Amino acid sequence: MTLSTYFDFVIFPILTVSVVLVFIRLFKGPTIVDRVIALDLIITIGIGIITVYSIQQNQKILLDVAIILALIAFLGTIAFSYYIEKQKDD
Amino acid sequence: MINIILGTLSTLGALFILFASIGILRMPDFYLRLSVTVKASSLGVGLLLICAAIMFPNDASVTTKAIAIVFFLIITTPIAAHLIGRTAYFIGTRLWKETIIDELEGMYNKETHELESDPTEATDKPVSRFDDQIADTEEETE
Amino acid sequence: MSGNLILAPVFIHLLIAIFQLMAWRKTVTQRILSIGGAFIALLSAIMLFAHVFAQGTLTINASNWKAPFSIVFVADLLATVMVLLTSIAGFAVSLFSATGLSRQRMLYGYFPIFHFLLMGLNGAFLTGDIFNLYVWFEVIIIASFVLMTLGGRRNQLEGALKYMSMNILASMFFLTGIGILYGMTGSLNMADLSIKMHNVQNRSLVGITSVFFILGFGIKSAVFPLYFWLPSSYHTPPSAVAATFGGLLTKVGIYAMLRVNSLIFIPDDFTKNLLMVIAVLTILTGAFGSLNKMNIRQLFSYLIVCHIGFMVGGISMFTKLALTGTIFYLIHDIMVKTNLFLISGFIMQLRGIITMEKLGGLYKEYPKVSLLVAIVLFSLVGIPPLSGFWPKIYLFQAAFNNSNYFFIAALILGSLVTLYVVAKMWSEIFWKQTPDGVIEENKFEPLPVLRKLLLLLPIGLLAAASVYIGLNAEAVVQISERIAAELLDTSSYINAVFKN
Amino acid sequence: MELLLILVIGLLYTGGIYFILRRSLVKLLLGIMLLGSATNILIFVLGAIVKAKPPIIGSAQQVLDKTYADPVPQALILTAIVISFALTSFAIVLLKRVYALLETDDLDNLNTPEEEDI
Amino acid sequence: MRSSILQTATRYLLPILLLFSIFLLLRGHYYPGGGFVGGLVASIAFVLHSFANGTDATMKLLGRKPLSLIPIGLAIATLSVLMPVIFGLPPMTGLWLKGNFPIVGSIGTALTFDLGVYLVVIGVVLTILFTISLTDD
Amino acid sequence: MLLTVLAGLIVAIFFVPFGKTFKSGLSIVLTALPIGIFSYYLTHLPSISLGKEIFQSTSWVPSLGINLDFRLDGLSLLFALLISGIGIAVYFYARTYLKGHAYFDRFFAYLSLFMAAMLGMVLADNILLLFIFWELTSISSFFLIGFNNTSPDSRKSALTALSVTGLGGFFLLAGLILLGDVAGTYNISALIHARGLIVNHGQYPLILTLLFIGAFTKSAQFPFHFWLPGAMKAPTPVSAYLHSATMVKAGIYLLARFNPILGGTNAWSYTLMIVGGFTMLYAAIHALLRTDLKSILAYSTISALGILTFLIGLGTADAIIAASVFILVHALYKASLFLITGIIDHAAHTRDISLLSGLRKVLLPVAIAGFLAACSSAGLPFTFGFIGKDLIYEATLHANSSWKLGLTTLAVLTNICLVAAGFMAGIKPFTGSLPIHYQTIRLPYISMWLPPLTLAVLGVLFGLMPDTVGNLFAEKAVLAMLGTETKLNLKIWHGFNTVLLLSLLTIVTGAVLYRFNKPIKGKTLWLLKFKNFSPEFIFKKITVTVFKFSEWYTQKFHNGYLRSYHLQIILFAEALLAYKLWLSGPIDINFYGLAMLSVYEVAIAILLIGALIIILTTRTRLTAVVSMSVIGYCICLMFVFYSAPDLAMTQFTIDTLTTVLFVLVLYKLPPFLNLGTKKERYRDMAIALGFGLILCMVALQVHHEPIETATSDFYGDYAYTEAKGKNVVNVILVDFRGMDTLFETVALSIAAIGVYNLLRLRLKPTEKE
Amino acid sequence: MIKNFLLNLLLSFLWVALTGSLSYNGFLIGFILGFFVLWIMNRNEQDRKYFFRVPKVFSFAFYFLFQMLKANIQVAYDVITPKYFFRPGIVRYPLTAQSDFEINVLSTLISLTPGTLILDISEDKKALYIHAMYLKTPEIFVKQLKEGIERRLLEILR
Ligand code: NA
Ligand code: NA
Repeated sequence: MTLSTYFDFVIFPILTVSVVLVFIRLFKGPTIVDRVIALDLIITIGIGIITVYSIQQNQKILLDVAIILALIAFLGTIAFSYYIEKQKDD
Repeated sequence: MINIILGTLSTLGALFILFASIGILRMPDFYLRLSVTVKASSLGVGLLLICAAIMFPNDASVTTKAIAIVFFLIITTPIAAHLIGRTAYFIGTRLWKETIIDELEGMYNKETHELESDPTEATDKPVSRFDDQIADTEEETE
Repeated sequence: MSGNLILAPVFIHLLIAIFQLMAWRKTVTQRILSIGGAFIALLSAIMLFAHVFAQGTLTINASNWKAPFSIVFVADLLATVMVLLTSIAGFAVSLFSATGLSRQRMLYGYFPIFHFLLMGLNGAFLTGDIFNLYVWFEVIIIASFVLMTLGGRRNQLEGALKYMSMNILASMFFLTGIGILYGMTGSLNMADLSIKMHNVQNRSLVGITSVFFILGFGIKSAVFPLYFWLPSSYHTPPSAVAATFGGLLTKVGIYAMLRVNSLIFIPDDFTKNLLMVIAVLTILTGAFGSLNKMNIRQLFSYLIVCHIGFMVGGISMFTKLALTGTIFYLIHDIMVKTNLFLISGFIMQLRGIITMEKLGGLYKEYPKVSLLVAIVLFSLVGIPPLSGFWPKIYLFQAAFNNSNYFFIAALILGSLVTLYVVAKMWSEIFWKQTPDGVIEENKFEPLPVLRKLLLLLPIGLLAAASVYIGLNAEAVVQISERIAAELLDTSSYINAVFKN
Repeated sequence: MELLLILVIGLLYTGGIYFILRRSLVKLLLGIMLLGSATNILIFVLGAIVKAKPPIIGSAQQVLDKTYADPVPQALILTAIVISFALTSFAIVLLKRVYALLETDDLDNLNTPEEEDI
Repeated sequence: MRSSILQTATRYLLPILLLFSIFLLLRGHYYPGGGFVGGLVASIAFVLHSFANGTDATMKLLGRKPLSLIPIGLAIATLSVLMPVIFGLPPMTGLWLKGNFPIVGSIGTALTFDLGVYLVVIGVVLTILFTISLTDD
Repeated sequence: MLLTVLAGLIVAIFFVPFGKTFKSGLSIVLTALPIGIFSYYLTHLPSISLGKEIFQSTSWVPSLGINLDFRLDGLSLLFALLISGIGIAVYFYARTYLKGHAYFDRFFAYLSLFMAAMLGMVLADNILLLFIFWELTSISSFFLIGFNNTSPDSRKSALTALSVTGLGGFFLLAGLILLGDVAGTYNISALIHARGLIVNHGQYPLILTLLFIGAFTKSAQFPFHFWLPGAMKAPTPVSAYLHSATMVKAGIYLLARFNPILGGTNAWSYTLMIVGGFTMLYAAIHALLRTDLKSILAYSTISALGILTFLIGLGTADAIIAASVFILVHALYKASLFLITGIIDHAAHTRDISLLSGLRKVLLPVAIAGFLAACSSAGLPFTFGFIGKDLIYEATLHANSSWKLGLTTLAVLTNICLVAAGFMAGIKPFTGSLPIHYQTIRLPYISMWLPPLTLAVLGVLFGLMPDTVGNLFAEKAVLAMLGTETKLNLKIWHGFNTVLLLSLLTIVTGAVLYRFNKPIKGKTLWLLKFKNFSPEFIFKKITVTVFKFSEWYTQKFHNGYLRSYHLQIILFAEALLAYKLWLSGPIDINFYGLAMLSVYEVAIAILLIGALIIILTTRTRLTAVVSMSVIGYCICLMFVFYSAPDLAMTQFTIDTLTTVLFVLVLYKLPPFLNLGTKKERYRDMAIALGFGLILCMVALQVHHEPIETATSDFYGDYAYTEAKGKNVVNVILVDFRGMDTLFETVALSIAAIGVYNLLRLRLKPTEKE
Repeated sequence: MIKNFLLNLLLSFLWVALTGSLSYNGFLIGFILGFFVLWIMNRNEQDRKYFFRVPKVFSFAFYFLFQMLKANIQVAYDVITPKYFFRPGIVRYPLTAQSDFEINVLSTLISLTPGTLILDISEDKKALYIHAMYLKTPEIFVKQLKEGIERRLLEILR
């Protein structure tokens, strides 16, 4: 079987499952920080998905998006922690 | 041949990501979830990127992009983890009941968020982290 | 190279605004720039109008690609007239705000945003591309949000919030409509669309699309079940701003309705009836709303709604007579409504209040001002031979021809209520003596003479305009009829766009 | 696939509308944002969607061959996204101010009579 | 929220992000990127800096009010739109220098226009965010 | 003619800058205006009376068929002379009456404006032109009624008068336009020729109704009469001029003018006879029950107008002759009576006839004038009034209608009352003994008592030479009204006949009635019992209800609740779209066109929907924000899958920034509230779902349409070859559709400045604007 | 000074990497841009020399990767097996490293190795607070780190 089909039937399902798992955490919480890291992880997995997708589709251009994700995603987390601490003050 | 390498590498990467997600779901407390997710995921993604680099062998840009992504992930993820972890601790997110030691307890200066290095200097009372999560309770207001 | 003349009214304002932004917090510079620039823009608008009136529709393909593929700007008679009116009103308002507006507001960039707004209006009138029209609408509404909140007083913010959320809804409908149009025809150029829409097999889908546009533009032009944002907000901002809004913003909606209905969706019976019902209800709503209002700006707001009804009614009939009436009314309305809010501003300057109970005695103290105001008020009512009278004749005629008796009744009612409230206003604000203790209440020193004159100049300018429109109605009638003809037979527009 | 997307769009619209019918300022804001995204995706779907063929002319070609994704909706959406960012940011701050002035999240309390102003 | 780790990291993240933003800006005409994304990334760089070292420090770093970037950006964009008018062409017509350049491809009004957009976006985003974080009421 | 019309306007405008200068004795110059006009028309009298007609036309708004067409025929001449002639008297009178008044200049400005308008109206040969002047008379009357602007009830009655006449005006306009529409011309002369067409047209009844409403409101016919007594708040000269002699006759003029166009049908004559007949009696009786001089005169005026309407309705040659003469008669005596009242008011500071008596001792010339006017109004022999009354009785007796007797009795009764009323107004104040406190009264300037005296004397003189008068003034007026040549021969003496008997009966009974009808306040009070049936009261009631309703209506819709606005908008949208979809029938989906569905897409969709659910259900803002970003990232991934890297990048960065933005202000934002009942929530959810569903269906329909790629193909072809860019999206953004981008950046900038202002600008409370 | 120069070189390499165009003028542009970027943000610390450390860098890299892989597998195993083997805790770790740069790299690496996570660093930068998953006693844990990563790292950096 070709690599593409392998990706379709093995890799992507695995990644999908993991996304869903993380999403459950996002849903459950319980604390807001849990949700934040869940979000962070979702983005990271997103990077993975994009990578695999660009390999499968032979579209290296899509990697550019992955770069931006990798470079910027953590700003969200920082922002949230900033907020949560500030909120603790007031 | 190359396909096999790609297959294995990608499978490994995907699995590591999967472990990370199982981890974030299963781990008993926030800090454990955090530390699991950070590396497993970045390792997994790293492996996948290596696949990419191999996939486009005669294209320098892809390789460099892959390297760049990994590099960025390696720089940024720990920082994010550190900040959110410290915040979590600060707002009093509970540790797992079987946690054996917490040397950070009481080291924070409540007003200035300043963190002492020497236990003897820690004048402050422990940050009450056992009153339920402030961050959320404030949110829960109806 | 006369093509580039089309974009002059847009870019002049853009450049003014940029310079003013560079001269941030230098209010004197900004005022000079504003007045001077507005004047230049007015000149360019006049030139453009003269050119188009003489030699017919002008077009220019921005970025120089052939017709349907680049954003084309089309200066047909309707567009140019709108631009001309905008420029006149804009010039008047810029004069008024240069003297009438608080320095604080100027310090925080009132002028650049005001000119961005004018730019947006001109752009909206001139563009021949539906998505570009959307962009212009966004420029307009964002600018208006900012102007409306400028100063951040309580009810300003409250008004702005309502204004904003409903206008965003309008944009949503509009954008969705555009998306559907593109999905159907793969085109965004209005002239191109008017050709391609004929080939669309699924007519019902065309009808559905038209609904989105009706909704979008309906909210913009504050028609019956969609008008709420207007009376919730128009009384809150400073008069100079309110003047721009009251005079021009809702008219953009009307303009867009005219444009889209004439080019893209030729109104079918459903649309016509729908619009007619909307028009009648709008008139009633506006009339009822204005009856009890004591705050003159709220009163004006409802009058705007009421008179929008007149125009929508005209559109709904979509005959030459009706459209002529609508266009004429549009022209008249822009001049008068702008002026009304300027007047309210002037009263504000004199007395510091604009609620009728607390006002009075102006007839005694300012006879000449009273006369000026009287002229404006009566042209609003349509007392012959002032400007408001003529379009009504056309609307009546059209309504009789289509035997829309409800619309006639609504017209009469609307006019009567307008007459009544205006007369009431007159007797309350001008005839009545100032109620005791009010002058003491507001601590506003009497205006220095020069300042008063500068404030009155724009009012006089606009009043003169509406008197001229009234006395030389023939000219305006000719223009309106030509526009109506062009709206009914779009071939000249399309040919101009495709240069054949 | 389009069907799935259309379903998503419908749900986004639903959520947005539901939120703008609430009485809470923040919900109003979220509702507006949801509606914005819904509209963007709608436009995206209405121009045909193509997988993994970004409208970028390959290093070899001179022209974009027809199998590639339609670039026009992308450009439109890009514009729309940026504009709605402008709107959102302004809206957020407006909300902040309103809340600071009125100390209420209840949209039903937004009716200060003219006289009480300032 | 002061974290020395974050501060140190920012020292090398800031230049990387800025460089990356310029990269996006310049290649926009050939590959994904362009004025908008470039500008957004650049402003994110400064936002990050402000998170680490406080907004005042970032303002110091910038040396000027972000608001003042807006007219400059607008001016550049507008000029590159109006440039063709001088040559009797309609506005927004693309004018190009002869020859090809690395990364950028060819240099022309489209590029300067994108540069204008880039600056405007930076100015806008930073004005919004910094004004918020500097005012507390 | 145009000049004579413009003269008034010019003078009026002339007052704006130079008003002050006329406050002095210079004001005598003003009288030149009416005198000039009067003499101008006098010169035309001979030629016109010989049947000549003068036309004058100046083009104004040809496209609308509105031109400054003027036509001087018998009718317009009669009115023109009345207007200018009585104008002279009033000008003279008012100069003294208002000496030293603060608004002296404004008064004369309004007066001149009115005169001009009135002249224009009677001379107009174009119905829309006529309407224009008609409205101007209403306006100037508004200003004149409210002339004592500081008194609340004079303001109030000015408002009432304007509302009523304004209402009529708009109906009239509608009617005239419809008429013009039907006949294809606005020119009166042309309309007369189109009579047949018009009268038989389906719209005729509508036209008639609209015109009648206009005429009745203006001429104070029942039930619109009540504004006229209120209008007596105006200075006396105004009452004399507008509200008895001229303006109120505008309606009559209209009817007279249109008699040859619309008249002669049953609808026409019955309506007019019924309305006029009722009005004349009703008002006459009312006149008797008043004690205030002015209201007596007001009601007798209404009654007189009723008579005129009645006569025009009657429509026989006699009737028309009677009408044309009576117009003149009434103008003369009523004007002078009003002016006299003014003098009395000035002198005795009251108008209550129960208090006034014996003034002849101090105001002899006035008394004479009053006596003569009263006689004329009573129709004593050798007065012009006598002729008038005779003609009326002639008309009723020889009416070719079955119930002529009834009509005659009606006329007689009315006249009896009017006789009494005339005596009360003209004689009562002067007879009897002079109370002490009136001893000191001195005779006013001649300029005040001469005008009434002159008018009264004319009233007698005309009576002595009725034939000449008739031929000069009335005959051609009759021609104009009737459309057919009719010979008048007015004689003082017809010999003994029923008419004479009736006249004598009228006079005697009237005298007796006057004798025993003691003017007591009590009667006015007694009248109040019936006020709940008076049209005035009903009108007030209606007004109040309308106001209440409008208040309720406005509150109902515009209730201040943003969500209810949204609700109404959305419901409206759903209604329209649902209806359209229902029309368009079932939707078919072409599954072939669909892209392959793969697992990651499903994953993203699930993720997105899940996040949406979280947002909708969560109680915490922060969770909502987190989920919002999840949605954002999902959309970003979709863009990646569906080959839109540029979009993906922008979406992602903007999403991150939005999150940051939220985070920066979120703790300054309110926490989530769950206000509103469960019921509301379910309802809204239903509505929202409906909307989502509708949009899905629309999307499906559109998706089913074939795709047009002309535009994108063009861009694809020229992006590199011409625009030197390979990223087509970007090329579109910076070249093909660069204008969008430019102005979108402007939008961004505006938003930024707005944010800056919102957070920084704090106005001082003292800031006005 | 020299450090700026190196950072600048790094940037220009990064540029080449990003653009993927290994060419002179590509490098040149990168260098100029990098210089520009650095010039935007004026920072001054004293610089160090660092030429003879390349081999150590490589050995360290391999050591680290090995550690990482090992720990990852350990964690993964623990995650998927129902029972938890770990004994977590937060440990205070006194720093030998001084400069911000050292501390930063160190903390990054510690965070990257599974089972350990930097929670915070004390105000005076004398101590890290580390959350560890597999803790026999704090002392042992600290010792391992000191012997392991920190020593090797400092060898490179100093
Ligand atoms: Na782009
Ligand atoms: Na781009």
